[in-house]
Amino acid sequence: MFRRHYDLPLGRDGSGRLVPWIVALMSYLATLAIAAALALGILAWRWTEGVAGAITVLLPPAIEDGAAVNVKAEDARVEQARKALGELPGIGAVEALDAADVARRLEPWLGAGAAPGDLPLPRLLVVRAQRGIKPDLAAMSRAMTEIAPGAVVDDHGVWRAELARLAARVTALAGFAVLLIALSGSAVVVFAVRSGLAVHRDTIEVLHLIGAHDDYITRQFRNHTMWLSVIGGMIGWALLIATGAFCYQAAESLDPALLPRMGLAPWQWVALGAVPAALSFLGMMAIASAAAKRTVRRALAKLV
Amino acid sequence: MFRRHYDLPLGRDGSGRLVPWIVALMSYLATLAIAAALALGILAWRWTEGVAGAITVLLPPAIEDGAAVNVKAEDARVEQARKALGELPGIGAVEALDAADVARRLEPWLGAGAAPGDLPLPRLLVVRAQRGIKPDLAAMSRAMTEIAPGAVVDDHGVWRAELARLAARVTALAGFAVLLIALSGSAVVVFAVRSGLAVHRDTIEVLHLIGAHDDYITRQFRNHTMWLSVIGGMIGWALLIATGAFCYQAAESLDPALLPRMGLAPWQWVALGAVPAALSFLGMMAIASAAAKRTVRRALAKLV
Amino acid sequence: MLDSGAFVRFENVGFSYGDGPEVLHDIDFTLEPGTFHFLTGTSGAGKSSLLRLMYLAERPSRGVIRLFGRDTASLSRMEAPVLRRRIGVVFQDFRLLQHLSAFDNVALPLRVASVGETEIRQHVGELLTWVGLADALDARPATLSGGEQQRLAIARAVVARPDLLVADEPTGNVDDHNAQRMMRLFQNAHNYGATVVVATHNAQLVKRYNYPQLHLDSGRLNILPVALPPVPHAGPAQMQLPANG
Amino acid sequence: MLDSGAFVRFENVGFSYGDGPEVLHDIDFTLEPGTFHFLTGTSGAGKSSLLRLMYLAERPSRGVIRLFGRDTASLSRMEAPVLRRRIGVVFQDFRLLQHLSAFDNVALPLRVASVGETEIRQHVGELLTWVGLADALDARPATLSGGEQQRLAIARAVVARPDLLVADEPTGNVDDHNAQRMMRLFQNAHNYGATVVVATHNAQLVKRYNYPQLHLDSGRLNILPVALPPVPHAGPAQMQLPANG
Ligand SMILES: Nc1ncnc2c1ncn2[C@@H]1O[C@H](COP(=O)(O)OP(=O)(O)OP(=O)(O)O)[C@@H](O)[C@H]1O
Ligand SMILES: Nc1ncnc2c1ncn2[C@@H]1O[C@H](COP(=O)(O)OP(=O)(O)OP(=O)(O)O)[C@@H](O)[C@H]1O
Ligand SMILES: [Mg+2]
Ligand SMILES: [Mg+2]
Repeated sequence: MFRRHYDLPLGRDGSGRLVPWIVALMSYLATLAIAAALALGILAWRWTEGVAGAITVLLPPAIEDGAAVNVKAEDARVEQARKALGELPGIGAVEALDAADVARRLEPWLGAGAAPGDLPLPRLLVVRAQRGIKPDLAAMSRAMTEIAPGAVVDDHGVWRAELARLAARVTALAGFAVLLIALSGSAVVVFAVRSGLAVHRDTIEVLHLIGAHDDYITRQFRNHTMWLSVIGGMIGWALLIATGAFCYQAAESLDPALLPRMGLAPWQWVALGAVPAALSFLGMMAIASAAAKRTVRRALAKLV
Repeated sequence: MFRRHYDLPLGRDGSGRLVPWIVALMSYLATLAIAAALALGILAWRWTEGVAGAITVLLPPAIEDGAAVNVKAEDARVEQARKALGELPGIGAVEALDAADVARRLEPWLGAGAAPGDLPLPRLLVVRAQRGIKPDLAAMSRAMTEIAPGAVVDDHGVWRAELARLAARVTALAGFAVLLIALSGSAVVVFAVRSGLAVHRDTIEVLHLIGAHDDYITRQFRNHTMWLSVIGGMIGWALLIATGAFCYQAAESLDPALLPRMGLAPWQWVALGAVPAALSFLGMMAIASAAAKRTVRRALAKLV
Repeated sequence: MLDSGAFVRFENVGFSYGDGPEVLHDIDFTLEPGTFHFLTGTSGAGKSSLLRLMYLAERPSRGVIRLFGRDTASLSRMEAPVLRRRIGVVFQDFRLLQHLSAFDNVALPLRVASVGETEIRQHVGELLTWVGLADALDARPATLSGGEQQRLAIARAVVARPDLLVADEPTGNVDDHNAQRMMRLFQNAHNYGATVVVATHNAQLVKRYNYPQLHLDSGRLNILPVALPPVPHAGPAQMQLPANG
Repeated sequence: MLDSGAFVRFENVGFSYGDGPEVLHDIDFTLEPGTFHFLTGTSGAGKSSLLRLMYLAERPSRGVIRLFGRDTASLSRMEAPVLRRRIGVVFQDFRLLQHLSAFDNVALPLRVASVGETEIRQHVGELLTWVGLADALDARPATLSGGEQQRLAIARAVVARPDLLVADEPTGNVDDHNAQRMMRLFQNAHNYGATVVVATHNAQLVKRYNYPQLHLDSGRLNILPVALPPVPHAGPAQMQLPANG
């Protein structure tokens, strides 16, 4: 498909030097944008999933006369609740937070000094539903009230809806950015190819007058442009691998407690980069070759 | 400075058509990156500021026999604490959260059903230090313990440090992205200008042989390239204004409860866009004109 | 058809570039196959324009041009290249491809016509030797002297043995000796049957070779028959004066 | 200095393009101010190369070239353009700027030398009328015929009244009548004092005008003095044969 012998001065002119770099940059940016959109989507999905799957059960503190907390009684109630929950259908893991856990969770609100025992705090159980099953909240609520009057069962319905909305918005925004970058990237590639080929109008005319078919001329330009795009793609890949390694490192070094984790294995990270990269390289190549074809056809159409 | 009359075929060739678009796209992307970095920086700063400036005072619940909460006694203690705090030096506003407020703040952890009165919750006072003054935590702690034994005064030191680290990391990452885009953008502009000008080597040689000084030739190319960059800048501005309007709308429509607010007035938003825009346009113009100058000088250096 | 045998037939052709003034008026002539003509006229008379019409680089504004018995107005985009391959052209400004070697420039018409590489190598080599460029096979046109470039352009025009050979001022940059060599190339083409048209300012040349002339005078064509008995090896071109010429 | 009055002095000059073979060998001659020479030689002999050295487009590989009494090897980047403005050049391939009108092309040397626009307008207009392009002031070179382009190139070379006028095959694309007109332009420049060198293949022209010839034979220079008494209005060029010529 690639003629060994070009009649056209491709590869020795400005366009030859410019196109690979533009393709590299554009496919790089497009890949980053697609990857970012994907990552955000995954993140948002995991986030809502994480919250949605978890049901919180709150047992009020067991307070004896005065203000002292009966820790033993509380521990017993928590154990009882855990067993009861485990027997209900559709329930997966049940995690009981001890008083210290609860205090830590409330720390941002109550201050670091709030040690367990100082304050009467409720005890929490985090219940994970089995995958795909919607557990019976009413039954859970009934079982809990039996064990501890005033117990509260909450599936974070409000939060879940809010987060779903947020996730949708963020993904739409990222998608818009991808579209924008893809569009402007295509425009730049088209311009680069066209202005590069404009230099060859004389050559095109000579070939035309010598009796070359339109296809003969168009093919050479298109093949050459494809070739330049492939080179550009390679440069883009090199850039991407460097960026990916950097981002992975940076993400790893961030405090895991503060950001929701992606929880992706390294090979999943690679896929997250490879799929958009392949997409954008193919896209840029298609665009470049279409631009080359169109430019030459237009130049030819002006000739008799 | 801009000669009315160019001896060079600028503006009629490929480079003339390409450079403005590349400058537009590159300065657009650079602006977005700088603006994003700035916005993240502001956000992180406001966030840490918001937490850092605030001191939380936590009064333990006033519990009468049994488990009933004496709301009146609590209210009185809160009022007393508020007064005592107001008299301490360096203290700005003191905000007392009523029981309902506290419950709402704890909602994500305790579940939506936890209405005030059901549970013995501590009462919170949020104290803002006067700007630039570090209040005496020990004095506050002493004053509070007098009013309510078991009161806790917390300035969120742990959180503050964590957030400062996070903010620094995120800003560094954004800065790196800015650098990356600026670098690749410059590279593309340099390539575009150079490959555009390569077409004019013959013209440069004729001018040279006719006796034009190097400056005479260089100036024309540089001025013309600057002009192309200005056009590119305008296109970039148009894109930016459209994007800014979209982002502002999108940000406004997001639920304010979920995301930390930037809290910027519209004119501040404009400044947030205008400063990076001006920076990146000036940068791209400088790069383009330097590229033009360098290219022509190199072409000239090859001539005797 | 009246002129089925005619190789080149212009019927009442007028031509103008774009919206500009008409540079050729009422051109009406026929060239029979195997004839040899000079095309003369002062600078700006329209010689190159007439040749451009002949080698299908332009379309007439009015009138009909027939080549090899075909009306050129009715050619499809697939047919025109096939016709063009039967025409060899020496452009006034050479139009060599600067990025190709001398060899590849001359080989171009053969490559376009899908001739095999072995044949190309032999044929092109021979021809370049004949035009005195045997040492410059690999040279880029920019590294050749003006006359060498002109000879290269001529070699490219004749290499595919065209049926119609059109040369625009082919000896402007070569000395008398080389001009005669080049003329011998054209006569050679003529001998194997090509129809040849050579536009030239060189009165010397016209006088020496004494072929019939197509003479342009500010866009109008007069046909001047041969003045003296023709030189032996190139019989007089057969003229067919149009009825309304 | 021996040759302080000499306008153009080549001392044992050798020249090769890049790493290529030497195309000019041991060139040694002097042109006195106000002389008129033809430069002859077969195609590829090195005429254009010699002229390129003369108008400072190339540097000699060895030897010394003096122009207007200055050693060209010692010119700074600021001085060279000033010297170049005293040289008018007609390039063999014209080298017109395709994006400029005929008028602007001719005005270029004046603009480069910062001549006022009113003076430019008058001067350029007159000159274009003389070369027969009065109607083509606004035409782009691409829309001119070959001969018209050549005349435009000549106009650009003479417009700034150069002290040294160098023309490379300036009549290859024009007919005899126009060639004589162009020669009159060169003679005109000669009359107001310019030193003129015209490279040509046109034996006719050389014979008719009978100026002394610099003759190149495969890169070696012979100086042929005038054969017949010179034409009245152009006194014989003063030749100074170098001792080791
Ligand atoms: N591309 C063009 N666009 C507009 N006008 C043109 C174009 N080419 C030529 N002309 C004009 O058409 C006229 C005829 O030009 P043409 O090139 O046919 O002359 P010619 O006989 O070949 O002259 P020469 O001997 O100088 O080459 C001229 O006046 C010229 O200015
Ligand atoms: N730029 C170049 N690079 C390398 N070699 C060159 C270059 N220009 C010319 N030559 C070679 O130098 C030799 C002399 O060329 P030059 O152009 O001086 O000849 P010329 O006498 O002007 O011929 P013509 O009459 O055909 O124009 C030729 O053999 C040519 O191939
Ligand atoms: Mg012509
Ligand atoms: Mg020459």
